[in-house]
Amino acid sequence: MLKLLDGAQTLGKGWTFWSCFLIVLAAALIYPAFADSYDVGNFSYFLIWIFMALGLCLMWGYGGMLSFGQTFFFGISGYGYGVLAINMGGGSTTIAALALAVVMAMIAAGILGYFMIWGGINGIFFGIVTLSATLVLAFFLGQTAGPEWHIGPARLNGFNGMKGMDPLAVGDTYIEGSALYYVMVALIVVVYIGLRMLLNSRIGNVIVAVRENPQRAEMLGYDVRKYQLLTFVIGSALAGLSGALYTSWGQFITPSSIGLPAAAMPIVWVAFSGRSDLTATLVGSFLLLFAFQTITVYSQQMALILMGGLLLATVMLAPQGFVLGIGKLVVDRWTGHRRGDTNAVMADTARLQSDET
Amino acid sequence: MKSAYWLSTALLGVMLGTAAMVSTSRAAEPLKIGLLEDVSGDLALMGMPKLHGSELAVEEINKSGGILGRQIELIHLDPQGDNARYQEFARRLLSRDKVDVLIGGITSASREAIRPIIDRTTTPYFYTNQYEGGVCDASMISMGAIPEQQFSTLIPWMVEKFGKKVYVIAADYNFGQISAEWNRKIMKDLGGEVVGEEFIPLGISQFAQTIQNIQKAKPDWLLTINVGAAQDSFFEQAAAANLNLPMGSSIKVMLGFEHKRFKPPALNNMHATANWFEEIDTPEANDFKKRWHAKFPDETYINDMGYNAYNALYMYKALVEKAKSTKLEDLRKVIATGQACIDAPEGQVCIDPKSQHTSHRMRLISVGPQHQVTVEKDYGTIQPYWLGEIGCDLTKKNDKDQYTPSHLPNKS
Amino acid sequence: MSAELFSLFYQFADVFAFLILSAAGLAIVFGMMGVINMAHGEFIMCGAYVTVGLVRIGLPLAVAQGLAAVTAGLVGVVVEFLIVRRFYKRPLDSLLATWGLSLIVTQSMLLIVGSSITGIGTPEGSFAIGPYTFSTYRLVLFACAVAVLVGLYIVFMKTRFGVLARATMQNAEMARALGARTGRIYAISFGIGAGLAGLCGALYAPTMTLIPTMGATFVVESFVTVVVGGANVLLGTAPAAVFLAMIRMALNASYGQIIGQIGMLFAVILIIRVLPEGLSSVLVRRGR
Amino acid sequence: MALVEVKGVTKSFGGLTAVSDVDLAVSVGEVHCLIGPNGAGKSTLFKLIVGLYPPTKGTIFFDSLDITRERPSARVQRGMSIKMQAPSVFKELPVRQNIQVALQQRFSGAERDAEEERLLTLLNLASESGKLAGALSHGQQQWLEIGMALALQPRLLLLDEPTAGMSPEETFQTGELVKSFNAEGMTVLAVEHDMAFVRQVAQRVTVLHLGKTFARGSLESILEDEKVAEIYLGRTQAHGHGH
Repeated sequence: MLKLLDGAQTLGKGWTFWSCFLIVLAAALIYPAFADSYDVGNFSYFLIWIFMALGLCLMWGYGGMLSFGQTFFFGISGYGYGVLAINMGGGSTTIAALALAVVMAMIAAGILGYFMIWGGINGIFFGIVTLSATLVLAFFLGQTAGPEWHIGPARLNGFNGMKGMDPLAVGDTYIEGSALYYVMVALIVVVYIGLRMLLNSRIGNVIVAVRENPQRAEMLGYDVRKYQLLTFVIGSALAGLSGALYTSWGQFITPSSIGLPAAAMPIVWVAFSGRSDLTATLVGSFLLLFAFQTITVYSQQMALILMGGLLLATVMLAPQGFVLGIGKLVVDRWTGHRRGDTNAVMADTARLQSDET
Repeated sequence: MKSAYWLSTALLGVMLGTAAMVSTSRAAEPLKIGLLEDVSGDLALMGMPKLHGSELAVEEINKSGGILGRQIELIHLDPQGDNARYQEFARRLLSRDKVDVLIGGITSASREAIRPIIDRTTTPYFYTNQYEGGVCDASMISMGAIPEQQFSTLIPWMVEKFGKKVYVIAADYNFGQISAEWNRKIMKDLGGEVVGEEFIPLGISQFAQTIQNIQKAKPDWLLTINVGAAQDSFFEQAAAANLNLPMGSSIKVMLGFEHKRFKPPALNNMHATANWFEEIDTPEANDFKKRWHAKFPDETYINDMGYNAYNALYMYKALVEKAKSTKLEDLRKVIATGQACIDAPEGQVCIDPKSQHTSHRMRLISVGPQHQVTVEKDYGTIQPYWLGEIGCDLTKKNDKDQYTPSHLPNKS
Repeated sequence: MSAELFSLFYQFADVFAFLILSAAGLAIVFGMMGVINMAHGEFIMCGAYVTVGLVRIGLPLAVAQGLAAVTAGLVGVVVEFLIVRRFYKRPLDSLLATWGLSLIVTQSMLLIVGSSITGIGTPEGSFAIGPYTFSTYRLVLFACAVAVLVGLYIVFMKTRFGVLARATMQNAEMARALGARTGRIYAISFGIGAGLAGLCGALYAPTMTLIPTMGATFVVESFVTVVVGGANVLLGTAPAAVFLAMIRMALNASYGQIIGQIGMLFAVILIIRVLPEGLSSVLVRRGR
Repeated sequence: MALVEVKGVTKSFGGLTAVSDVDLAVSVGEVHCLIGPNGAGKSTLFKLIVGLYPPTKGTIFFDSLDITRERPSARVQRGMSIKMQAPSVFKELPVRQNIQVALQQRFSGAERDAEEERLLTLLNLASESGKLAGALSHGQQQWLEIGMALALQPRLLLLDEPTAGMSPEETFQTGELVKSFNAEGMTVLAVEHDMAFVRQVAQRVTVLHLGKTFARGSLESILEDEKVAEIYLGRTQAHGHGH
């Protein structure tokens, strides 16, 4: 068990890392006691997007598959949650709606992934097919404004977006405010730990091996396609989780959450953070979402310019990602200080190399 | 005994004094106006005048002593055309900045994105665009023109002047779909014929096929409710292909100032009904335009959204001053009297108690070959009647829904 | 009947010209260097804005368009030198970098030039066949698209630069060993790509609304065409444009623009599924 | 009994026929070498056997089962394992992890750890285990790849030029290694140019020329064949290898 938490695939090991982890977690848990309710809600909102970022990190950084269409699964699950929540009635059934919506995203990922991976699509073409899929979905949903587009009482409602679904609830109590925040924190912890364990398991070993050299992996007796599909489905399920949570959070979703600018966002988060490490993606995406909102509030017209500059600076100065770059520095220092477990340093630097797909 | 008396009077005095101080400091505290307008991204073209209109009104109101003696503070956030960010920022304005009123939203989608959030608070919300109509929601006051003010005037006039056959080019989203629905309904009542309807996805910029479809269908005139910079390319391309048909619209000229952006004669023969367009030539309007251009000399055109945004603040001022309160329920009591009116540059504008939409003075304008704008007909003030007729009555119940000719309230 | 036939041809030519003109620049940059230029749309915008600016100061339209394409090309060379140069071996980073550049340029234009500028109007000229009237300028666009293809053929097949460029494309190291200055070849190729994008903007400037984000309307179509075509400009992009234009035209005519758009994207997904390397992989193999 | 059997296999790429109607049978327990000049189709034949290419015509049997349509991974699961011609390792993963990915197919837990150490020692890579595989020398990468192939404990080991880029001493060691596996019962099929190596390990030899089977038999009988000497051995001598 513990071995899976601290393996070759993930940065951050041992006592120091996990104490930091626990401190951050503890701070996150007592945060609502000190912050005003708006900030707590706002933090839950940021956390919604982290799942999609982690999923993309798994697919792109570890699996070597750059999907440009994570919003496809975000949208399927987001709309799925809406349709299910409206049709099944509110209350505790919303939790079932959430689970089913994620399952829908997984099924969609299974079908699209089978189609692409068994067809031998890779590299940039993988990105283009996923992007096309998400654009088709956005176009389709955009033209469902007419009253004939409904599933049960749920109107898809075109570009204006679908609304009227309940937020997540237990019985008659809506999960909102601090409760929602704690649910989000718990989910993040579960997903993060789960992905860490997956990546450091045998399966994770194979996932990175497939990224490095699919042919060699095949020659070691692994059916590469199955591992790629698995990675794709898990990554997409996480995008789906973000989608369903988003719909439940705002009780609203529109096709623009699926279209082109939205589709590019997760790539920015993950690229900025450092695609080859989960922790970096987690931390970086959160910081970026936070920073970008702050920039947009205080310097509106400059926001997009700053974001463009940030992207440019990332690839020119720290191609492996800013957060990861800093993390690497810290790790080097630390291990350097303590005589240096060369193996660990080597292994870490290994994964920090910019790896192209 | 005596000392106790003195003590208690002194205490009372202190308490009264503090209370007075609190109330004066409350009065000095500015009223907060939350504004959500796109000034970057695809809709910046139309969003910028909206921000300017609000800024102008705030400056004027503050100069003349504020609202109920309180200065007003404008907190503007730019959601950059992103619905998720609209929601994010609406929450921020409502629960962190605790604004007294929320104004803004550009597309219907952005309005629908923030309406559920506003509905859970007791903050009033002003939507300042002309739109497809039908929102029946007690928290929302609509300042723009709606179909019964625009289509019910424009379409009969077009039919009478040019003929009974119309071809519709509409943006493929709710605004276009619902507007087309209105057109169908009105054309049917008039005994006209819709010879073609084409819904165009947002972002499409090439129209050769559309132009030929139109020529095949041989309409007498075109209803153009295409939206966005890309789709506006239709006019240039239709002119180049010498399509040469009369056109009518509810959004062209006064909103997107296409006649200023395109080289003549692309917009020749365009007709629209509007409560505002910059070419209105009345003393009130001219005075307003002068003030606007003095503050924003680079403004290409004062569009109708910007104008409505300006009016929204004066309407809010009027409501608060009549109600002597900023609370939504008190403002709605004023609205319920039917006396919530302001003297706007177009003429008098009043809020209809049943639907909380505004009456407007509507004029039908046409665009000539040199893109000069002429007023063809003045309809006087038109009330927003449709929502009331189909059963929306916000003085009795809050539906929080949006109705269309094919989605009517359940009769109970 | 002949009117209908001509109408079909006209529609096809129109879509074809749009696809070729918007995709040619992107295809060269992608095919030659494996760089995915997300700022492609901004080069298009650059061409359009420069054209309008030059026409305003009194130059004839055609001259303005030519100068605009050259300007975009020069800007392209500068961008290559400052940014793109570092990313030849890292296609994904090139995507992110050029995308960052695209955001900066679009928003800066909005701040500097404003949200929209007045158009210059399509050159006069229309003709009628049967019940239809057509804009002559659209046929000029088609002619330009064909001319671009012919020009590329000549440049890449018949000139010394073309030989070196193709050698570099196939094996940069070998070309370098044989004395080709690959750095300069890349810069020139990127410049040609940017110049073609500028040409596209210049040609479409009279027919469109000019806003800083106008490049976005071209980008999806151009990417799709390049991807379907594969890495070879001449053997890939052109047939891909023919193919997609037929699909788009047929669906547009029968079912409207929405189905046209969705259908085209579907076709792309299917083609990539069958030919993961794009059309040119088949055509090039045949040709060998 | 033949462990792997290739019957009438042809592979064409467009107009080029790389392998034409080849028959080959490798018996259980033998070390079989495939030789022939460059372009003879040796590597193509290997790729056909492991399934990287589908044959244009013909059938491939493993353990008397028709595996012609099976995926490479399924064939590996049946008990074959290959070292490719160009070193094919996970360059950006550490050496140890390279071995682990291979080992986890057959072993787990403490057994895996023990096997891992044994292999690293056997391959002389113990001191390099933390290095990136891509940072190893060419010869070391070859060894690492052989190690990964061995970690699968295959019944049939396919070696495509296992000693390319190795010093004579390393070549000799590799040969001894192969012989020791063979002694433990592993069947080996190798493509090799280095005649010293062939001489050291081969029990039977097949000569491919221009995509066709040209000759087969014991090394001695092949060496006596004048036609073989003409097409092949002459050239190798010219390259300074062999005898």
